[in-house]
Amino acid sequence: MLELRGLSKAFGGIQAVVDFSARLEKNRITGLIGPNGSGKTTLFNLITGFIKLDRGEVFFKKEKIDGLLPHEIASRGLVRTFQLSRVFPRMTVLENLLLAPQGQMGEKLWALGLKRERVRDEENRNLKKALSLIEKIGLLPLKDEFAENLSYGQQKLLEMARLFMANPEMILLDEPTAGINPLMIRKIMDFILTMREMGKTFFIIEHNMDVIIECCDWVFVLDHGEKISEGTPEEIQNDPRVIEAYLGT
Amino acid sequence: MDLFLHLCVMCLIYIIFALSLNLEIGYTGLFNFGHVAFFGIGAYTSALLTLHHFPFELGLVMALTLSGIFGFLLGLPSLRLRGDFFGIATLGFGEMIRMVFQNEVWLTKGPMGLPGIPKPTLFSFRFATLPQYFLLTLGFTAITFLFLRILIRSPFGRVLKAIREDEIAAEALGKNAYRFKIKSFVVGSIFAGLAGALWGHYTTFISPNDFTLLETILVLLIVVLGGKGTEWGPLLGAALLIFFQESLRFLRLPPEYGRYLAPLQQMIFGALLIFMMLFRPEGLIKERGRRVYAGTQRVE
Amino acid sequence: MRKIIYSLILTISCLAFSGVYAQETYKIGAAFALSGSIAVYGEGFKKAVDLAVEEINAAGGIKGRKLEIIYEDNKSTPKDCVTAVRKLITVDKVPVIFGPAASSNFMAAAPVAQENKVVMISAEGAAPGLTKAGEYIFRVFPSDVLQGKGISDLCLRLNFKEVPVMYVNNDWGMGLKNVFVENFKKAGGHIMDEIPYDEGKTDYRTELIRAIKGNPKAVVNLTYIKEGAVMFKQAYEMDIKVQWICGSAAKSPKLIELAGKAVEGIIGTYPVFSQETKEYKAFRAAWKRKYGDEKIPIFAEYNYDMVYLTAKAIEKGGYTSDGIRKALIEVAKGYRGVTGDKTFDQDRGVGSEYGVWTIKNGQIVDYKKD
Amino acid sequence: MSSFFLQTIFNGILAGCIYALFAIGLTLIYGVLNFVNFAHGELIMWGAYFLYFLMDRPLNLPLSIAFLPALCLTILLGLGSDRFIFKPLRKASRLTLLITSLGLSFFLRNGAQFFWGAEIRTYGFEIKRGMKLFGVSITPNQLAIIVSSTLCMILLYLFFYKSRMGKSMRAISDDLELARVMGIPSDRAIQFTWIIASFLAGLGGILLALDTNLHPGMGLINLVKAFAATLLGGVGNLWGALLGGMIIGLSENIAVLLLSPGYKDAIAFGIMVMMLLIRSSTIFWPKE
Repeated sequence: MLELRGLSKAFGGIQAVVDFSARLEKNRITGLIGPNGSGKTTLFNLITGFIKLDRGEVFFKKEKIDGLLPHEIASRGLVRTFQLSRVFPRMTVLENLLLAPQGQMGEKLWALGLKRERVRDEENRNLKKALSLIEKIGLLPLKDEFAENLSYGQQKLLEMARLFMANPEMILLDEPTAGINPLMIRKIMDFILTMREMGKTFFIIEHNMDVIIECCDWVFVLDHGEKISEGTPEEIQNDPRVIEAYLGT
Repeated sequence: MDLFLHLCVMCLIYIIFALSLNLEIGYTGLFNFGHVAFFGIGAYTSALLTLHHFPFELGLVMALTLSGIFGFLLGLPSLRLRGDFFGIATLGFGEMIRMVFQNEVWLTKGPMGLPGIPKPTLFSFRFATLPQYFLLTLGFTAITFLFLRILIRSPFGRVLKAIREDEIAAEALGKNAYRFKIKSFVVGSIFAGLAGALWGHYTTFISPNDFTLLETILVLLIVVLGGKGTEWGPLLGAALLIFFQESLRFLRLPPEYGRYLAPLQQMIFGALLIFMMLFRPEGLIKERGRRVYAGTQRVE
Repeated sequence: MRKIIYSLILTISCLAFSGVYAQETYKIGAAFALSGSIAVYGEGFKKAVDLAVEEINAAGGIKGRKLEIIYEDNKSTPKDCVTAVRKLITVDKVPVIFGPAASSNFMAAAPVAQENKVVMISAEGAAPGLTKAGEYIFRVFPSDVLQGKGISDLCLRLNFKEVPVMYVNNDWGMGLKNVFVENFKKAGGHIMDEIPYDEGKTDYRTELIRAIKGNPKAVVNLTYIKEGAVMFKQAYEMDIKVQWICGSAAKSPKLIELAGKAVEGIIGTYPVFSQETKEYKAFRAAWKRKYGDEKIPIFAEYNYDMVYLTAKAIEKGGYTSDGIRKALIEVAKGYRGVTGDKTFDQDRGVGSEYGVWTIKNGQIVDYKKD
Repeated sequence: MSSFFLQTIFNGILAGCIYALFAIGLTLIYGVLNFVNFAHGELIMWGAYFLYFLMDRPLNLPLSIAFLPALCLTILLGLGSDRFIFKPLRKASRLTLLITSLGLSFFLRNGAQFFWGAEIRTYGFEIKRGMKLFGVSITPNQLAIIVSSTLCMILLYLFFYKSRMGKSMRAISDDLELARVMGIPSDRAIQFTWIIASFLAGLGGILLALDTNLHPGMGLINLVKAFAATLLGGVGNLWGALLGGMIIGLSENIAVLLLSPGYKDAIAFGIMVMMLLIRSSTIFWPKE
């Protein structure tokens, strides 16, 4: 699904990511762990085009995507989230969801005038889907509230629902469970697992080992920008190099 | 009555002007401080063409087209800038356009201005008297309002709002923020050009002095005061400010104090801008989530 | 902050109520620049108008009714001129308006007056096409067509065949420059350079350097008071020694006040009228009585004449705009005002002689070739 | 011809010195507080008018006595605008601050017009012929500009490189990344920033007005030049601002000789817009 070949990035002499290569298989959940500042988020930024690569190549569905702009990568079906929740604060919950579907006819200026019927039909379809999704995550009474009025956990949940709406083939999640209560974590994990059932592929940065153990099929470990280990969650847990990296030198 | 109609016409023109700026500031988050440039381009284009005996319809269409083209050309490089630098770049652009009006004498007659701009004739109906012109601007204001409203309520407008809220997150959802910003900027410029053209044909005289920073501040204040990112805010703002400005005339000040009046009024504008930012940054009308969506009722 | 705004608003409203309401008067509108970039001039115009009105009213008014001027600030911008004139026409319903000073402002407002069939008169607009808007628009000030030729003649008379020309980059400066250049070239003169400069700047040194680049003997500088003061001062500091030739707009005691000895010896043209006539002497005496000095501001005389002409026209033609329009032409025929003969030509303008002024020992005097 | 050229260059340097004073203040505010202060130009103008106020009737103070109080008043104005306007907005977005400072600029400019009118004013010193030096005429005022701006630079150098406060301010200003990590700087550092920026603005304004004239519009036009200089030198970079000021001053003076003088002010605007566009690649995407 996603293949990374020798990704490297340095910021002013400091190597953030060094020669990272990996293959991520379709319909699997792959974890990415490592101590703070080990370059996990930078790696995500490199894959999704938010930061330019120094060296290396990225292939998504056998297509070379490095050098493309973030929105081009996203519209090819590789969508990411951010460490802190990034809902659109002054848009309603419903609007946040309606934004997500890719390639909407109604986002084209000319179509607004010429293809009004199609735009309306498409909008109604999306609306139906969004409403049922909102109901599923229990935010129906809040559907016309601005997203900024939601609790942090609800915002995270909304973000997940938005991903669901966007319906990409592969999702990169940057710490989806950071800073929220266990009940919410459970909901979000269910979300991830349901979507995997639907054939989605995941790449997840996560600190919560419980989440990693329960969800992930495969885990990469990053330290100082280098991949120091990979394997199943069980293997990783017992890898001395990983333990060393976490406990410090 | 005539004065009232005159003020209404002015007000309507400013409403079109403010609505177009609201699309940029209120919905797309583009802080354009050189919006007056497009107002000027529209005014000059239409005025020059009709002065050379081209029909008003052509003048108007060309005014809109040229404003749009200039919007595109300026937007192309400057929309890559971050918000505040974009503001400064547009401010510079606004002043530079004014200097072009002032110095390219062969085209614009420079500081002499263009007198005798003909009253518009639309489909062989001449809008010569004040009430007729009032109806004309009212019509155009309604068209602008409805057009922008459709735009804002469409999925297109939704993306604009998302870009205003969080450009990076919008990119991550596959929206080409840059391209949407350019589109918004061009549409905004076109309607500013419309306001300018209407303005030129109304006063029948334009000169570079009509397109200074003061106009930008006034229209910015209209949007901020009324409530940016709301459909009715610019209307309220324009009505309040234009009528406030002119009501000062009725205070019957002794003329000796005239010298103090204009600066005072502008001080009030400045203070109002600060005041709004400090105490009610959302404006008089607050932006609210829209409840009713096309077909919401039908979905069940 | 809020308190300040409130107190300011309070002040305004207090001022408002102190305005006096007179009744049963002949009202005349005046859309003058009481604020904005040319407010410096507006004040002087107003003084002259007030003087004339006071005299007329003291002499019993017009057919027993007093004259009243309604001043409306035009803020020196075309936009506000239009609004001011509209307000005068529709709210105060005046049949005659004293128009804005700057030509561009006047020309913005003139179509409104014409359209509403209200007479509008300019006492200082110099642009050639000023009265084109229609038969309701008059001027009691000579067109720059005459002055441009006057400056050209002056240059040639002083044997300056090659000069650069500097001008304020606005409607007045450019209009005058065009007429001057046209006349000067026709008469065989050579324009070395044309240097427009912006109004209201504080540093014109580089423009000055450019003007004297070809070592001219004289420089024609079509400037206002403010800009002239700055420029001549900086020229003096830089030790630029050329003969400065100006137009009429710089001829003011204010220029000397601002620039001191830097303006010694500059010369300029101005529409001349004899200061020896009994009309002028009477005017000067009246000015001194009312304002206590003899510092008569620029163009005051024209404003003064304008009021008298209008009063006469109201008396003869009645208090309607058409009456005034027709009567104006009749009463002006052969009328000798402070500024000389005021007979209107077919473009509703007046003619004039041009004289030459200079500054000697800090005084504006007539230039005599020595 | 060559003396014309020398004179032009001299005028350019003179203008450059003053632009540099403005630009350093502007860039300092930007560096420490992270917003573009539109009202900076008005500090320049008010500085000059404060001196006028003290030297005019009824106070009639001589220049030597009025000079320092005028600067103090300018500093008070700067501190006041921070305390009452910008401090409550410390956490607001850059654009909110931009609009606010635009409003403040408008308020202050018209405030000056309210009190002193729109006309040009002078301090009323007697006009002197400049002295000749290599065919270049220099007036005592111009000499004062060069001397005091050089002096200012030296003092600034000492402050920023020798004192602890200065060093930390420079660190914040130079390195926006660091500033973000450190969060909002301490109130004391902010106040110091305003003091220095207003001082430089007031001084520059007074020097400019001594050399030329006072006018309520003098703030805005010089602000544009300061912007251009700031961008030319790199935002937040103090010595870049100095260099940028010089370049702007020189280029616009030389350009008048070559191009249409009507576009003199357009040059600073042009440089400003061009710099923005060239640097756009680095200015873009700095968040994340």
